[in-house]
Order: sequence, then C-alpha cells, then structure tokens
Amino acid sequence: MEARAPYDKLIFELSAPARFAHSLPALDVPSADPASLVPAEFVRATPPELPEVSEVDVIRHYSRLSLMNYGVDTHFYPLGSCTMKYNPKINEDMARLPGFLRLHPHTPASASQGALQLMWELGRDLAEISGMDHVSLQPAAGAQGEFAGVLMIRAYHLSRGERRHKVLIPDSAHGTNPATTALAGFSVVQLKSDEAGEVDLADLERHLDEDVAAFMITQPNTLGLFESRIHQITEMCHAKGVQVYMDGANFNAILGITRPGDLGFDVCHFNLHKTFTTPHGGGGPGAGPVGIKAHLAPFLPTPVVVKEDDGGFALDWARPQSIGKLQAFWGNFGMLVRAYTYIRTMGPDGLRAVSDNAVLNANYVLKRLEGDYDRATAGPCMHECVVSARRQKKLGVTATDIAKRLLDLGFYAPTTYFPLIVDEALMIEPTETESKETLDQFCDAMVQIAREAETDPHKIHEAPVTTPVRRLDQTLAARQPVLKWTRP
Amino acid sequence: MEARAPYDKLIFELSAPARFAHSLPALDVPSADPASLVPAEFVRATPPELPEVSEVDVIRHYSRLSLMNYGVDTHFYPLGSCTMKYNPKINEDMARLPGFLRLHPHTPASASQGALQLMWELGRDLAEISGMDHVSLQPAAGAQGEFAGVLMIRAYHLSRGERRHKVLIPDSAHGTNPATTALAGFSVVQLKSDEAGEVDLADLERHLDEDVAAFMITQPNTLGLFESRIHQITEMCHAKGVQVYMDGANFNAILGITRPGDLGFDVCHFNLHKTFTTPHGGGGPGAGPVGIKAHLAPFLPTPVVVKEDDGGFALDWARPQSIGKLQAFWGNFGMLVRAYTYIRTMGPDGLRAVSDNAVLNANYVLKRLEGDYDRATAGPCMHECVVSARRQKKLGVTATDIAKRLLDLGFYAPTTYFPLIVDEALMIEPTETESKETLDQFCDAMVQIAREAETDPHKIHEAPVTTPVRRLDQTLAARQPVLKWTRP
Amino acid sequence: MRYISNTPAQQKEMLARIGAASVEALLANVPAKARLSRPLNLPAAMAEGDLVRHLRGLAGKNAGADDFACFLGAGSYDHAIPSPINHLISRGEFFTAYTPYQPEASQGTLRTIFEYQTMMAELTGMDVANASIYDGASSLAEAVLMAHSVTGRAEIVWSRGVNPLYQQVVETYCEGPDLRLKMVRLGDGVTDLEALGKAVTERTAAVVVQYPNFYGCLEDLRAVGELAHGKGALLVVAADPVNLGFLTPPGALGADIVVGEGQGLGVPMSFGGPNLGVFAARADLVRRMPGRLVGATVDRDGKRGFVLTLQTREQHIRREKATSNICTNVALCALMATIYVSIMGKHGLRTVGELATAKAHYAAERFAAVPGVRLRYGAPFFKEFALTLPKAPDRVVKRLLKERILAGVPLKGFDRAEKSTLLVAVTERRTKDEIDAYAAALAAAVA
Amino acid sequence: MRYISNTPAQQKEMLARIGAASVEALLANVPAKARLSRPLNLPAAMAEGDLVRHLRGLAGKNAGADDFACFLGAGSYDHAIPSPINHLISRGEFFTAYTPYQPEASQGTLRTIFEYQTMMAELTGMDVANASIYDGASSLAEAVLMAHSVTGRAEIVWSRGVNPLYQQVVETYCEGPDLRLKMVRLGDGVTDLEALGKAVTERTAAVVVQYPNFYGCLEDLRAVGELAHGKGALLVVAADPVNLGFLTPPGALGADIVVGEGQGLGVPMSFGGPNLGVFAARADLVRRMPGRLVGATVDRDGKRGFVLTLQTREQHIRREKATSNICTNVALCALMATIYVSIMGKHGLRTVGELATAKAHYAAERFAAVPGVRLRYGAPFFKEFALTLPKAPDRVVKRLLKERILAGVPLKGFDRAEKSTLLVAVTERRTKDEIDAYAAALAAAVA
Ligand SMILES: Cc1ncc(COP(=O)(O)O)c(C=O)c1O
Ligand SMILES: Cc1ncc(COP(=O)(O)O)c(C=O)c1O
Repeated sequence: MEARAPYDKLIFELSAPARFAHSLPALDVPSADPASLVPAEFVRATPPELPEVSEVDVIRHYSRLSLMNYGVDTHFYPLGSCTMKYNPKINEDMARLPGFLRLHPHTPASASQGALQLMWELGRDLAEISGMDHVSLQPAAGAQGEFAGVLMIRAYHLSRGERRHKVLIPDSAHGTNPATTALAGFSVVQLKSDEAGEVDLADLERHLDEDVAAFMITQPNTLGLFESRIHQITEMCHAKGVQVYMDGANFNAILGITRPGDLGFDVCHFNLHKTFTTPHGGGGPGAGPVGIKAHLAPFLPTPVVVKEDDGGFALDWARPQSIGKLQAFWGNFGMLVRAYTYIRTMGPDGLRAVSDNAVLNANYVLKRLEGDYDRATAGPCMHECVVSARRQKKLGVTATDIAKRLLDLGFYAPTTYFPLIVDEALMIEPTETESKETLDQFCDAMVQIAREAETDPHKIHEAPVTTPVRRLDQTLAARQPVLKWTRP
Repeated sequence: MEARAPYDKLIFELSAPARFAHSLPALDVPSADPASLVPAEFVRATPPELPEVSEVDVIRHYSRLSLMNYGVDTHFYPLGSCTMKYNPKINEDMARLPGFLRLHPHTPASASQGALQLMWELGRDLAEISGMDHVSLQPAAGAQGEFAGVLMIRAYHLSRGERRHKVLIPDSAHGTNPATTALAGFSVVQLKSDEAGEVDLADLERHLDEDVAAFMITQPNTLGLFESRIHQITEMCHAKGVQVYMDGANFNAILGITRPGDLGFDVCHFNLHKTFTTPHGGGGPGAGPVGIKAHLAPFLPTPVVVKEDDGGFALDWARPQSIGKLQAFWGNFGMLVRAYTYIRTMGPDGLRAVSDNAVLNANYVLKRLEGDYDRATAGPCMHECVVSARRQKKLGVTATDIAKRLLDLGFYAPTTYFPLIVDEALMIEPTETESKETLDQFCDAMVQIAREAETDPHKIHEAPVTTPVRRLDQTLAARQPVLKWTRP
Repeated sequence: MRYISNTPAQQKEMLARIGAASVEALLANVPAKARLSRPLNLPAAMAEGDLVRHLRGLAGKNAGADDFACFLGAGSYDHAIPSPINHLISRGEFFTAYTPYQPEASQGTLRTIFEYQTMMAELTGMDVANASIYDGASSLAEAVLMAHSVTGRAEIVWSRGVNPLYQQVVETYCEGPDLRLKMVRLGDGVTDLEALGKAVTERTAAVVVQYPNFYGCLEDLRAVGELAHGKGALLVVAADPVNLGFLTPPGALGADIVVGEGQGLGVPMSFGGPNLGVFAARADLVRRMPGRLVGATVDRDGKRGFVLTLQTREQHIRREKATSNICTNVALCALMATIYVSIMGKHGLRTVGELATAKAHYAAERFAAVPGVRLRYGAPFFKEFALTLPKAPDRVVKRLLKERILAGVPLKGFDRAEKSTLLVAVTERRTKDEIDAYAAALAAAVA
Repeated sequence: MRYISNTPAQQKEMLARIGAASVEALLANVPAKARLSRPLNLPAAMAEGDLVRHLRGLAGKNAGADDFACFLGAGSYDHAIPSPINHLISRGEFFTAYTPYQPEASQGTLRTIFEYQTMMAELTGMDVANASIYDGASSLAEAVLMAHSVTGRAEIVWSRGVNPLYQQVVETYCEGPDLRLKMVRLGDGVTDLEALGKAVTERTAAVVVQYPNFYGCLEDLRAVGELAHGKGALLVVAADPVNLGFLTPPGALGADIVVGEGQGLGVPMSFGGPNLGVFAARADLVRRMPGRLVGATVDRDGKRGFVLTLQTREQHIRREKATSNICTNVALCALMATIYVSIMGKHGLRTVGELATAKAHYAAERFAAVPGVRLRYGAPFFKEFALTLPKAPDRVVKRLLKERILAGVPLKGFDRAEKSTLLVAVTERRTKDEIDAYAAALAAAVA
C-alpha cells in the first residue's frame, strides 16, 4: 500500500478575497454611522489579515486536520501520568444542555440554582472521595490547583505568624510541582528517591526543619508506586509543622481504596481531566479542584459555593483570609458538569472498579513487558508502570525511537523521559477503559520493537513512516522560531 | 511513505462474553417474573448472537470505520446526479431540537402545531419554487415521490374513466423511472434521445397515443441538458391527454431560473437530499416530496397538512380519492426540518445563486476536461456534465479505472456508466458549494489520468492503492453471497 | 453566501475560461418563455441567529417526549437512545457519504451495513436481511409484492391485527399489480385462527400478521404459519426488532419474510420519520429481495472487503424488471440501529423487553383499576395494550396533556369499532412515578 | 460497567498471567491502615436515562441565554456561536487527544494552534501569541509576572478601569514574587492620565489597562503607553479580541503585552468557564513568555510540519525556573476561537463590532431616556456601558428577570462607590425588540 500525499494547508492558504463563512444579522436598530459612535482613532484602520473562506472550506479543512491526530476515540493512548481514558459521550451531552452551556456567570444566584447545586454537590463528592473537609472547584487545571494549595499553606503559616521559605519535592515529581512552588514564592528543595523509588525517609528527615512550609508528593508517585510509608511521612512532617500536599494527578489508582485525607494529607488537588473523564481537548481545558483539611478553610479561594439554611445555594464572597481568586469566574464549569455526570454514572462501586481495573491493566502490561524492557521498580505497580529502554539504548534505540515506531504500529506513545530519575523512561498508563485485547496488541507491538532493536534498528530509526509527516526538526524550530503564518 | 495496515474488524469480532455497553434503568415497578406476564412460548429461548462490547469499543470501532469512508466533509464528491453539496451544520442542530427530534407522530395536533406549521410552510415554499399547486411531503425519497406521482396520474385517468397502460420514458432516464412505472402497473416504453441528447420529438410523436398515461422526463436531463423544446413536449402530451412528469433530481440546476409548473409539467418530485442539502447518510434517509397541479389534488396521499380557518394547522384525512399512504407517518420529518432550515437560510436570491453557481462550476469543469475527454454533448451544460472515456478505453483504460485512480488522488469518483446512452460515461456534478481551487485540483487530476492512460496505464489499472482495500472481487461476492457474519 | 465558495472575481475568471460572457449565456438552452421573470416569492434569507430563534419557537410549540411522559406507540416508540449513537453518526465520513458505489472509498459504510444485516437476521431469526427500506410500512408493502412475485399469486390474507396505517400503505403498493387484501377479523385481541383458516386458499400469496400486533397482543405465529404453508402461501410477519431480544423471533416460528419498523433501535421519533424499514427473509428468497445487499469478498491482495452485491435485482441495473424501485434508502438510520444493537449487545435487548413488559403490565393493572376503565382485550400482550374508556378517548387525551402526559393513541380514527379505545404503549423509559401520575390523572379525567 | 472493558473472565486471566491471586494482592503497597474500610459515601450509580432526567432538571433551573435576553457582560459575553464550531471540535481526534508531545501523530492539533497563534497576533496587533492560558484574568496575571521578570521591577501601576475580578486574580499571583499594585483612579470613565503620570516611576514594571475597560469605555492607549515607556515600564493591555476586528489593535498603540479573555470568539459562556486566555507580546519578549508555543519546521523529507517549540521556557523542562507553571491549557477553546475567526474572516469581526456598538448605543440612549436613569460615565464606550439607576440595581435586576431579561451586572459588590451602577452589555445578538422590551421594563421597574 502507498499513502496519499497528505493534506498540507493552513486555513490562511485557502483564502480568496471576498469569500466568507459568516452569517450575521442585519442591523435592526436605527442605523448610525459607527464612526459617529466611536471616535475615529479607536476604529481599526486596516482589516486584520484573516482568512476569507466559505463554510465548506472551514468544515473540510478542520475535518482534514483532525485526521492528522491520534485521539483516544481512535487510538490506544497510553500516555503515562495523563490518564487518557475513554471520555463518555453522555458527559458531552450534559455539558451542552442550554441551561448550562448558555448560562452567564453573572446570572443572579436565584436564577442559577441548578448550576450552583451541581457545583456544591460535586465539591461534596470530591471531599468524600478524597477524605478532605472542603474542596474548591475554581482552579482551571492541576497546576493551578497546586498553586491554590501552596498559597493556602503559605497563608496558613503566615496566619500563625510563621514565614517559612522552603518546599520539599521529590526528584520524581512532575515539573509543575517545583514550578508552582517557585511561583508561590518558595524555594524548592529536591529530595532524592530511595532505591525502591519511594521517598527516602532519611533524606526527608534531614531536610525537615522549621523553614519548610510543605512537603509536596505525588501519591501514587510518578513511578506508579504507592508511597507505602505515607503515614510515617505525614507524621514526620506534621511534627515539624510542615503541611503535606498531595499531587492527585494519579487519583485514578486509589478511588475507594484509600483517601488522601485519611493518610494525613492537608491538601490535595484533582485533575478532573484525568481521573474524572473530562476530555483532554488537545491540551485542555481541564479542571484542578483542590481539597483541604478544615484548618485551611479560611484561606479557600473566593467565592465559595455554599448551601444556605433555606436549602438554596449561593456564592460566598465574605472570606477575609482567602488567598483570593485564581481565574475570573467560579471554575471551569463545563468540566465540572462532565465530572459530575461521570461520578453519578459510576457510583461508589463503579469508581472503585475503575481503580481496580486501572491497577490490573498496568500490572498486566508490566508483566508482559518485563522480559524485554527493564522495569524501573520492583513489585507490583499501581495504575501505571514505568520501564526503561536502557537495554535498547545500548543497541542505539532510544525511548524516543520506540515512541516513534509505536506510532507506525497504530498506537500513541507512552510518556517518555519522565520521571526524570529513570533513564530512557517509558511511562505507560493503560487506564481501566482499555480491554485485554488492546493491551495485548500494544504489548505485542512493544515486544516486536524490542526484537527489531536487536535485528533491524534501522526500521525503528526510520519511524514514523505512516504519519502525515516524519520526524520533525525540533532544533530548527527553536533556533529560528516561526510562530505564525505570514503571507509568502 | 508507507501506510499502516488498516483496521479490519467487525463489531462481532470485538466481542467478549459478559462485556457490555448499555445502561438501563432498574425496575421501579413491583417486580414480577416476566415469564408470568408473557407466556413461555413467546419468550426467546436463546439470546441472539450479538456483540458483547464496551462503550469504548463501540466508539473506537465506529470512529475507525468512519475513517474508511470518503464523505463530502472530507473529500470532493463529484458523484453525478446525486448533488453531493455541502450539508450545512445548522440544519443538523435544528433537526435535533428536542421539540422536533423527540416528538411522537401521534402527538395531538394541538400539541404539535410547530411541526405542522413547518411542514405546511415547506410545502408552500416548494410549491412556489416549482410552480406547482400542491406538494405532498410524505414520500421518503425520490423513487417514492415518483411512485406517488405516477399513482396520482393513474388515479386521475381512472377518475375520468380512462384506463391507460403505458408510460413513456427516455433512454437516458434514471433506473428508478422505469422501475417505479412498472411498480405502479404500467408498461414502460423507452424513447430514444436525439443526436443532441434531448427528447427526440419525432419518436415522441410516434409513441403518443390514447394508451399513454404519462411521459416522464428528467429536466434538466441526465446528460446535464435542459430540454429546450419542453413547451412543445408538454403541449404535444397534453393534446393526447398524456400527463407529463418531471423527475426533479436535477432541480439544483434551475432554482429561480425556471419552474416545472410553468413549463407545463403536471407532476414533479424533489429530492430534498440533493437540492435541499439534507445529508446523504451513506445511502439515506432522504425525502422525496411530490408537487402536482390542481387537477391532481384530489389524489394526494393522505394525510394532507392543512391550515385551518383559525390559523391552526392540522392533518386532513378526509380525502376519498386519495391514492392512500406511502409510509406509515407523515413524511421524513427530520429531513423536512433540514430542508426548511436551508430554504430559510438561502432566501430567494440565495437559491438563485445556487443554480447559477452550480451551472458555472459544471461548465468550468467541462471546459477544462474537453481537451482530454470526449464530451457527451455539445454546447453548455446545466449543473453537471457528462464526458466519455471512449478515447481512454481504446488505450485499455475504462471509466471504472479512471474512477479508481481518482480515489488515489484524493477525490471520490464521478458517477460512471450512467446515463446508459453514453459509452464509458463519467458524470460529474461539482455543485455550487465547491470552489474553483477544488475544481482545478480535480481537473488537474483528471488531466493527469488522461496522460497516464497514454504513458502509464499500469498505474491506473493498479489503482486504488491508498484505500483501506484495493479493487474488490464483485463476481465472487455475487457468486457466493456472504451476507452476514458468522462465528468462524 | 456562506455555502457558495466562489467569489465574484473567481466567477469572472471561470466565465472567461469557459468563454461565456455571463452565467446567463450558459443558460442558452432554457428558452426565454421558460424563464421565471421574477424572484421566487419566498421569505428573505435569515441570518443564522435569527433562524435559530425562529425554529426554536416552532420546536417549542410541540409536546416532545423530553417534557411530556410519552405513552404513545402505534408504530413509533420512546425507547431510550444511548448517547454514543448521535456522536458517531454525526461523523462527516458517515453523514455526508452516499451509497457506496466506490467500495474502496466506502468500506466504513459497507462494513456497518454488513453488521446491520447480520444483526437484523439474528434478531428476526431469518437467514438474510437487506440494507434497509424506508420504514416498517413500506417494508411490509415490499414483502407483499415479493410474496406475489415468489408465488405468482395475487391474494393477500390480512390480519386485522396489523397496524391500519400499514394497511393503507400496502394497499397503495397493491394498486399497480392489482393485489387484493382479504381481511381476517380478530378474536379476543389476536387473529381469529378459524377465520384465518377459511380465508387462506390456493390463491393466497401471503398471510400477513403483526407480532405483537397493533393492539399489543401476541399472535400465535406458529399456528398462522401452518395455515399459510398448508396452502403454499408465505408467512409474512411485521415485528418490531427492538422486542426480539426478549420475544421468540418470528424466524423460529415459521416466518418466510419478516419486516418491521426499526425505529425503536436508536432512531429518534422525529414526528414519524425518517424511520427504519427492516426487511429479512429466508436465504432461498434472496434473489427476489428488494433493496441493497452488502456482501463480503476479497480484494486483489486477498484481503477481506465488502461490496454492494446481487445488484441485478436493483433498478439501476434492471430498470423496469427490478424487484423494487427503491434507490435512496435509510442507511443512516440503519447505522443508528447498528450502534444501538452493539451497545445493547447480546443481553441488553432482553432487559429492555423485560423492563417494558413489566412496566406495561403494571400500568395496565393500574389503569384498569380506575373505575370505568378496562382492558379492551384478553389476549396476552407485551408492551402495548388497548384500554376501553368510559369517556371519549380524545377528550381524555386532552385532559392528560395538561398534566404533561401523552396518554395514548385514540383508535376511533382507525376503526369505528374502536371508538372508546385508547392504545397505550409503555417502554423501559417510563417510570413508576409517571405511571402512577397517569393513573391518578386518568381517574380524575373519567370521574 | 460500560466504561470498563475487561470482563470478569479476562480479569482472572490477567491476574493469572501476572501471578497475583487478586487485585487486592496488587495493592500490597497500600498499608492496611491506609485502606478505606467502607464504600465511598456517594449517591448510587444512575442509569443514563435517569441521569439525563436529573441533569435536565438542574439545567432547567438556570436562566440561560436561550430563554432570557442576556445583557450581562463584565468579562463574559453572549456573542453568536456559529454552528460549525461545535461539530468540528466534537471530532474525537481533536477532543480526545492531549498536548501534542508526539508531533507526528498530532499535526492536527499543532496546525490549529499555529493558526490560532497567527490569528491572535493579527487581532491584537502583536508579533507573537502563545497557545493559550486558562482565562483572561490568569493571562493578565502571567503578563504582570512576565513584566516583572523582564524589567526586574516589582511595582505594577493598575488602572481602576480593569475588571476588579481580574485584579483579584492578579493579586493572588503577585503574592509569591511580592509585587505591589498601585491603583490609578478613573476620570470620567477612563484612566485619569494625570494620576497615571504621577503613579508611574522608575520602579514600575508595567502599567495595566483594559481596552475597552471594565465600564465599556475606550482608554487612550497611546497616551498610557507613552507614560509607561517614558519610565521604562511595559504597557500591558487586557483586550477582548472579539472587539479587535473593529477597534484599533493595542499593538498599533504601543502595547508590549496584550492579554484578553477570548471567550467571545466562539466559546460558550458555560457559567464562566472554561474560558480562553489570550496572550500576545512583542517578538523580543518571546523567550520570557509563559505557556506553549507552536512553531513551523520541516520533517526528515523536508516537508513542512509543526512542533511545540521554545520548550525550555516550560515547567516540564525548566521546573522551578520555568516562566510559568502552566501545563494543561485550554487548547480546545483555542480551537473554537480558531474556527470562529476562520468563519468570521477578514471582515466579519468588523461587522460584529459595528452591530454591537450600534445596538449598544441605541440601548444606552433608550435606557438613559428612562426618567431617573442616566449614563454613569461620559467617555466614549463600545459595546458595554454603566448606568446609574434611581433604585437599587439588584432589585431592578430581579424585576427584569421576571420579564426574561438578564438586565446587567450590579457593581455594588465590586466597588462601594458604584452601588447605584448597573453594567450593561449589548452584543450583536441582542435585538431591537429585546432592547425596547428592556427599556419598557426598566421604566416600570424604576417608576
Ligand atoms: C503528576 C502530575 N502532576 C501535575 C500535573 C499538572 O496538571 P495539569 O496539566 O492539569 O496542570 C500533571 C499533568 O500532566 C501530572 O502528570
Ligand atoms: C435522475 C434521478 N432520478 C431519480 C432518482 C431516485 O431518487 P432517490 O434515490 O431519492 O429515490 C435519482 C437518484 O439518484 C436520480 O439521480
């Protein structure tokens, strides 16, 4: 088989002067020259260079562009740490109900009770799921949830007259953890992981002092391991007045199995776009609610959705110790509707089954690959597993190469080179929505690549050859940045 | 570039026992053993052999299957006689408004006034567009519109005490014309087309007699020609008491330019899925309203949507001379909503621009191809053009071969081998929604193929090579029909 | 205009290339006296936003099943439609393709039809099913014509238990070949077998029954089939496939042709259309079948592929000798059904049936307990039943509409003998609360 | 469970292969005392149909802009959303993909982002735009941090014409680096330039204004920019890009960074989120920019392709030294905007602006003609304006709600000085009828 020359247009390149796709109403108020309404200096002198295309151009162009993407709907997408599970279609229908979709954020509370109730219930449910006392739904994504959490910790210490400067973070942490911490004005102290891949208690002990505001860990961690000495960790921290933050990106592993609140965490964020099936949308939007223990409640972002004595719901702004706002409105409501729909669809047993199956699937993949790839850790994993292409690297085949070859074999690639502490890391998160058949196909492909690395590395180095473009020159892109289209 | 082995599963082949995708409510009425409600002999003994799959299986399977199709949204689709124009997305939104989509056909008229009004207005608008006196929206597609029309003609003659047996049809007609006519109990007499491709008036004259019930012609005809002597034709027919039927499949050529009613036609059907942008759906559903002159009104299918004196709308069943019903309910209402939306979107000037541009596009294609392919007719065409691959045939390249090669070049194929009176016919209908750029790309491809026929016919014979499968064995399929999946 | 891609400048360029001064010049073949000399008298073009407002207004005047508890049936049913269906059928590659004339570029459609054929054969218990007919009624008409062509006989024995609207459609189709329907009365809700036995003769092409019938009652297909086959007639059964995950399939009870309205399989009610005409038959009748058929085959490289097959039955090849005049069918509705059945799977349809019949029986009991109201017939029913009301059914319907209940279909319009009858359908979507509210409202309405 | 593919039998098979007796065995690392010993206390699973009913109930309690005439603005606007957008973004290949880490399998997303960057640069009049930030407010916060990092200064001069909710967000982000906002009062609806001149110093990192500002009025950006630049500060402008097809772009008036809420570009209001944070800047600042950037490059065969680039700015590479902590952004909203701008094209946005401003001025005139009502400010406005009411604005809002009018945003909660102020927005979607009905209802409400 031969492939057709793929589509290679940008929308600007379809433009023809005087073509258009819009349909705007006629002016129905007494017409006035806009120039008489708005002083001339405010009126754009030349029209922007935007495409002039018809509706059929638009539909065909973006339909064709979509065909250049792999998505969960079309491909297995084992991107570790991202929980690329199936996104239920009913979520989409519910988020598009006109009473939600077409609701303005400044609609009076009396006329938005349904939306407020949904938010209140979702906050309550996430609190139950996490064992936290309160949840703010406002953060727009995980990183903003982290930011809110760290700021609440900061405010808490300050409220007690303590100005602490450091936050401890394991070396296996996701990049947002240190970045957030720095953003919140703390200096980051990186802790080493122990041999097994967990927090090194001795190293922790060494670093815990009165200048430490928080210890931020991911549970299960980015190696897919549950931090088994978690109670010890939280106790050690609390003994030094250190707050413990849980990065909840991996919540898909522990639904109904264990709760951050019960483990001693003071703060924990959720990524609704991971655990709670809101779609990833090519990079977002997501939602990153943050849960806290009661002692942090005064610092919650404003406004807080509250249930009033009469059973009605309202936005409470009167929170003088609040850290303030994170985005202009109340949260990524459209995502909240999806997550709410999902939680109601699943119920408690369904959520528990999610984690059981996520863990089962990851361990199955790990088992099937361990003969051909080096495991990053011993023992069972939680919802994802990390293997190293160390062996393949010796044959000249890197994690990147393997990722590219997988694309040719019909799979999106695992996360590569993360966590940073594993050489040539391939981080594989199958999620519970995938079947054994799919996992087997994927593992067969991985094993095939391991064989090819031994017998035909050229084939891997040439990959991908079935995608609309082949390997791209990243260096050129960065050296001579071309960040927008210009008329040739 | 190399192509990936395409997906080759049927949904049955994804099945795993006890997997499921449904979500059904719990029984909320006092539970009774269904066996006690329904006698045992009526209860299915063994479950049907149906797939057991999860929702993610369903989404991924059908998403992947969709990728094996070309559609107007992704490809130029110049399938002649089918008017594969762009199907506006707003039509889809409107057809899905819950007040339309979730409306039961037996809802009392008092509670379905909006739906009835829409039908009444659409009938009125189609009557205006066609110059007919009444329109029935009931026929489910063009062929059923023809059937209704021919039956009304039959009833008309019978009501006048005449039992006529024959219907005249040109040899260029679409297959549904003779098939419908036979279905309605008439014998078909085929008329020859003249040199120019129009109705041969002498041949018509010869065949017109008192046993002829109707003359059924397509205007413009399937060669893309407007029957220029149409007034003469209708007059000749009427002089013999013969009714004249217009197959309106090609209405896209004449919107606002000319009207069947004004040309003397007694009956005319519309294909809403062609001219009026309801999507083709991989083969249907469509809608085939039929318009008639007043003398045929008593015979309209029941029920007729009427506007009552009080301004309300109703279904009128009291039509004793009616030909009866064509489908159980009132018409393909979902398609009617789309066509209504389209007509209101376009307005009179927009509809006229449709035909102007459809004609322009077809003539442009014809002009660009006439050097390399034989024209089927002289002079300008209307909304589509027919060329012959006669020249290429001499080089061993058939119309089918050309069609297959076009698939590789990124275009769906024209209609081939129709009309039957043109050797190696390629019937090309670009429609008004396509741009010059697209037409040029297509014509470039056609010209390239003409060159390849001379220099590299092998390449054409090998085509297609970029599609999920290559040329398929039709003979095998017909000789040993395998019409369903069976467990291997 | 946003749906027309060419700009005035391009139009000029194209005309120049063609060598025509204007589009008018291209219309030379349209004689002057044929030309419309004025613009069409239609409402002016509306902007998208205005149009949406207008259509929302029209839609808002209708009592849709989102806002009203729908107990209407008689051929269209408010079964649940799982969310994935609309998402999948809306993919442009399905939605905006046409009949798969070029199979290499249409494997998506062809494969879904092949799956559909398999599913319909399986549900009906027949050997083969086609790619669809317009709706249940026209499917039944095609079945009658096919029975005529197979047997060469012109008499159709017709049970009064068949949907009267279907009868009207079949009569329309019988006009051409001049077939005659011989009506057989019902006993207590089902076809009177004695009368049937008398009606079937050597001139009978087919016996036509509905299962469950129009009144919701379960016909004894085996007995009917024996009477038909005894005289060399075919047994033609109209059956709603959504019921056939629970009910014994007609194919297991002697049917030769099974047709049905497949709307219940995930197709929106949409005021009665488009629907889905299911058509299935015995294998030996396949070359007489109407409509499209998809078959498996192999490509040049030996790979599995699918094509339209046995096309010599069809109008585009056989013209006046075709088995039917159908061309455009309802492929997208068939796709909805295919996805629906995939989602329901092997066991889901049985549950749908169990829920519907349990709720229907509960409803029947509650409604018949209202003073003055009784069940019209005694035969076992499935998910639909007829009530005899002490007040005019259309008045009762009007009363219940105020309570946001679509109470049922008054049968007076179909049959004078049923002037006190209300036909009530109960799908799995109806809740106990709705049924109880109905019972209360009914009691008030007839009090 | 329909979202979990493995069957019990498969689970057993997999456990066998793993060599574990049960999933429990795989959870060995979770200490017993960490285990939740009871099921989660959540409502039981609901069937799809029941859930839809429940959520329709919740949605039905909200006054959405389909059923109410929406004159609310203050950061979210009821602009028309052309139909194709939802159809296209719903394609699974866009919807269910993530950040394009593997560019070869993500060219669809990468190309749309590249188009988006181009469009935003063009609309704002800036050199480069990033792939999106969460919303307008957090985008503004990132701009302030960037100005701080570019200038090394810690003082932000802030116009009171900026949305007060944005101020709250920026203050949150200023907490870490300890930046200070210095407030500058308004004159008659726009920033008081004299006060501004005094406020800007050599310690000023940025001057922040909104254009049009929170009260709808048009700031003199050129003058503000000169004051800022005179002291080496950056001019940061918050501007809604949907207005910038009509209004002179900030880039042409001296802005160094332009941010804005892009929701008006085809993103549903959805009770305030997700929104679209637009971020654009001068080319020389690009390596300090937050968020993702897509750049053009070539593949091995020399073919054009697109990749994420300049990633050394980002958290996954630079960790605590990154320009921002953002990871997940709002790519799908950016796609909506890209399609919206494609549809509006070169001239459509100007028309949107013309319609909105004409209708807003008509409305302002009608409303200000109501006795007791007057325009709060005298400066030229665009599509939004502030009214001073003779009665408490929230009471007026309540009254008009009964007429299905969402009358505006009372500003009391934002600023005590504005306790009689109602902020009214008028988009191109509002009709003369709605405006006239508003005027009549307002007259009644304040009478
Ligand atoms: C472990 C971990 N933490 C934090 C994040 C950041 O979350 P977000 O992308 O929602 O901001 C991610 C996202 O990939 C993650 O994997
Ligand atoms: C000229 C002509 N007549 C009639 C028909 C039949 O119409 P339908 O397919 O809607 O039944 C067609 C359909 O392709 C056609 O092209």
